[in-house]
Amino acid sequence: MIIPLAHILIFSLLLFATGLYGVLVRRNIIGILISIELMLNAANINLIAFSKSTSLSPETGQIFAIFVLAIAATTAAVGLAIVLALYRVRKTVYTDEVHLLKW
Amino acid sequence: MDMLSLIIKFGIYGTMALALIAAIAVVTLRNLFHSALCLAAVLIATAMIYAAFHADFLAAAQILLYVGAVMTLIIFAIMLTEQLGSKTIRQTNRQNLAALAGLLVFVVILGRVIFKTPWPVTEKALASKVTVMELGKAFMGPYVFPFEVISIILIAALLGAVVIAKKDR
Amino acid sequence: MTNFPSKRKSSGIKQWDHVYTSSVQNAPSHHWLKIFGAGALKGMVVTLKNFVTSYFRKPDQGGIFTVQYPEERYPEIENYRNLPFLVYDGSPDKVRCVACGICERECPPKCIYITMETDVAGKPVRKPAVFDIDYAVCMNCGICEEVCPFDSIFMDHVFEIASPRRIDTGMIRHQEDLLKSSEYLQKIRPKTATMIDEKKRAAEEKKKAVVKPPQGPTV
Amino acid sequence: MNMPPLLRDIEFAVDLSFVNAKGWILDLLSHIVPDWVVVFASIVISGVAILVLGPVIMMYLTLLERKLIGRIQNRYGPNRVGIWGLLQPIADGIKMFTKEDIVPVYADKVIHCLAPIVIVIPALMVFLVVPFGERMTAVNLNIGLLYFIAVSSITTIPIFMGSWGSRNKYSLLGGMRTAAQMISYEVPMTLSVVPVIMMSQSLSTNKIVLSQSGSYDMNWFIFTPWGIVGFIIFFLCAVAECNRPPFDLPEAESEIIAGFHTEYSGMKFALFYMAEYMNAFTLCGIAATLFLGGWQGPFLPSWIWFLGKTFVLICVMIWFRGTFPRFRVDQLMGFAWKFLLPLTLINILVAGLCHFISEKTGWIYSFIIFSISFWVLVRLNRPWMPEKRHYPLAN
Repeated sequence: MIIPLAHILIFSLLLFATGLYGVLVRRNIIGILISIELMLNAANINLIAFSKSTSLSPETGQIFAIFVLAIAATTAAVGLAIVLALYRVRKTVYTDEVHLLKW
Repeated sequence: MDMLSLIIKFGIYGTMALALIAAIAVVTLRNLFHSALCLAAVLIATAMIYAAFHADFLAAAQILLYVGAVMTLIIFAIMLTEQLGSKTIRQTNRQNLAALAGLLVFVVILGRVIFKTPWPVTEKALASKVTVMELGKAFMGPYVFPFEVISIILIAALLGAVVIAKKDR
Repeated sequence: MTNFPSKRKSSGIKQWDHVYTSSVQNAPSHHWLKIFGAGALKGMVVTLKNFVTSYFRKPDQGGIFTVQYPEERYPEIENYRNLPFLVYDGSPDKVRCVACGICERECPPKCIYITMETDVAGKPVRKPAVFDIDYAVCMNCGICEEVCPFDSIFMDHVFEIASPRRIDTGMIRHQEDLLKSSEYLQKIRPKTATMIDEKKRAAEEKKKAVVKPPQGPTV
Repeated sequence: MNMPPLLRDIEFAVDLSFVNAKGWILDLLSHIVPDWVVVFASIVISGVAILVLGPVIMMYLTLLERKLIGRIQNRYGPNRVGIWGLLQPIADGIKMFTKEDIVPVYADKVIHCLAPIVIVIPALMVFLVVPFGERMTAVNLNIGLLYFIAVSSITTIPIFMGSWGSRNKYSLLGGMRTAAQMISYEVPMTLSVVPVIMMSQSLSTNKIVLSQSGSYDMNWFIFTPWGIVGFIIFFLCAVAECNRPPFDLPEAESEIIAGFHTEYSGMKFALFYMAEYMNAFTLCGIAATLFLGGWQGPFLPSWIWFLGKTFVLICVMIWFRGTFPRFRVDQLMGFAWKFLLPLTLINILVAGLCHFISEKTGWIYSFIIFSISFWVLVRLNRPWMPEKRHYPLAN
């Protein structure tokens, strides 16, 4: 590894925190989904960094990262489909305007 | 070749800085389309970091899946839902200061943990280089069950997305 | 591989039903060509044939029929009419036009401007002093030619009149630019010119036959 | 191949002339400057070669296209500027440079101006893995093919930027169409590549080319049952990927003016145009690499073989443009998802089958499988497929 492990972990921590801030603060559902993608990316970077520097079998981290990638794709697909359905019914994409359990 | 590794090192740090700036832009920009584009920048920067860690396949898959497909989906959704002239709508809720404070504490604590922990870095792992073929064999060998489960999840998500997004007759 | 009977056979207007059925019955026998995509291949063969023949064939046999304009031109067609000009007989001072102003009145976009010549005494002479046509305004209708009782204004074959200016020597043509000889008319529109000449000769003969000639040339 | 040694030496020298030239320069440099500069010089030389090659290819592809289309439509193409119109691209370039650069008032200006720059980057980046000849790949990545597919998939984002940034309804419609089309056609394109990866057991473009050598260097993948079907599918998807007719819905002039580049003029439009033509070139080059043996071929130098094959494929693309009318949207989507995608999956199956049985039986089996699947797919796809029309009064 060219740069120390801790630096990468700090980087991914900051990335994760940024994503979390977005999830907590954004009103737009699509914005929240985007922030979730950021968090998933941070997790992926961690996986890669660990698999590259610790003694587990080297491909494990990458395989898990690929699983995360696939899950992220499904999240995006289903989440955005829900957003579109919501928009069609309620004409809004803002979380605090969707306060009914049923419509 | 010492100079070369130095340049690569600075390249990685620069990429990280770029990714962080873009990530901050993603969560703070008012225009959602701009923040989606910044997300694309973050994703590409992340792919470059993967490539620097010799995870070539993952880097390419990241670009193909995220930048090629997921980003397109997100932008599509933004185009379908965003009103073009929505400048006055408040984009953040009222908990942003509280969230910022909480996250600061979170980052400080985790940062201390990261620096305090003695990570078991081994030379063997550092020297390892995973080829695509090894990855494929791992998928078809020990990880075949999760692989199949993932494929089922993908199909379920595909069908689910179609069913949810379809117009009611 | 497969043959797709058209679904349109039963649909469509009733009176064409027999035609549809007969066209299906008379379909060519090479059914193996009717696989999906054969039509696309056929189309590609057509364009390929076009491409190849464009190098070898003459224009009338499917070759390139582009006329490379400044170097090559189509032969001029006699009935082509574009912009008006004035005709004189013999020398430029013998203008046929008598400045009657009919064309000026009839011109739809009003692009003609005529004033009559006066002699020293101030008496009007049957001759235009000013005869201007604004080619930029002219809409090439040819009404001036039709209404002219003196056969003096005709539509020209010239079309290369592009100019960077509108006034002066640009698009406004004065009498001296507009005047062209009757030989020129004979050259570009022989049928019309001949017809007019014959008419004139007939009028001359009539004039000779009558003892007292009328004042102006008759139509 | 058995050739006289002298002839082989000459062929070898011509073959590697560009590689040797670069080697000499680097050799010369290595005496003067430290090692890392040499590495950078190597990158710079390859990069400059690509940066020069890309625009030149684009310029002369436009000329070629106009010429061929002209001949197909019984016209001469451009023939005024220079002999055979060879200077026409330069005249076009001067025109593009001197044109007024228009930015719409309500446009998202940063994105509007950034889009044409961003779109050129992936178009140039994919040149890195195209094997122009023996040892003439700029970067010999071991995931070259995946890199190619990944980088060329970025192209949707600048198109979105252009379409959104212009604030124009036609641009937006064009952008949406582009996204739908490119995502849809990426799937069968990627899957049609899978048999090639299976057979050559590598993702590296160089290794894929090398695995097609043998028997006069003509052991190309297109001469196998799965190869020919895969090639046709890949090529159709490539045509759709670079938005060329008959799949040019994103920029359908008669429907949505010019699609995502409606609001662009001058140099920005030229950049869009450049990216499109460079994409067409690289896609044809990759198609030649994967299925037509890349730079493999008897007698001639390797780069001539590569460029020749690519040229032929580009001519076929232009030929398509001269022949076919535009698809409808539903036909386009149906063609990708309901016809090409199942066919690619069947193609992967056939490739596996052919790997384990002899060549002759492989041909027979695959012919049977493809006939049945083709028949079934055509039957299932009846609703959107163009039907043969009968014109009763034609005869």
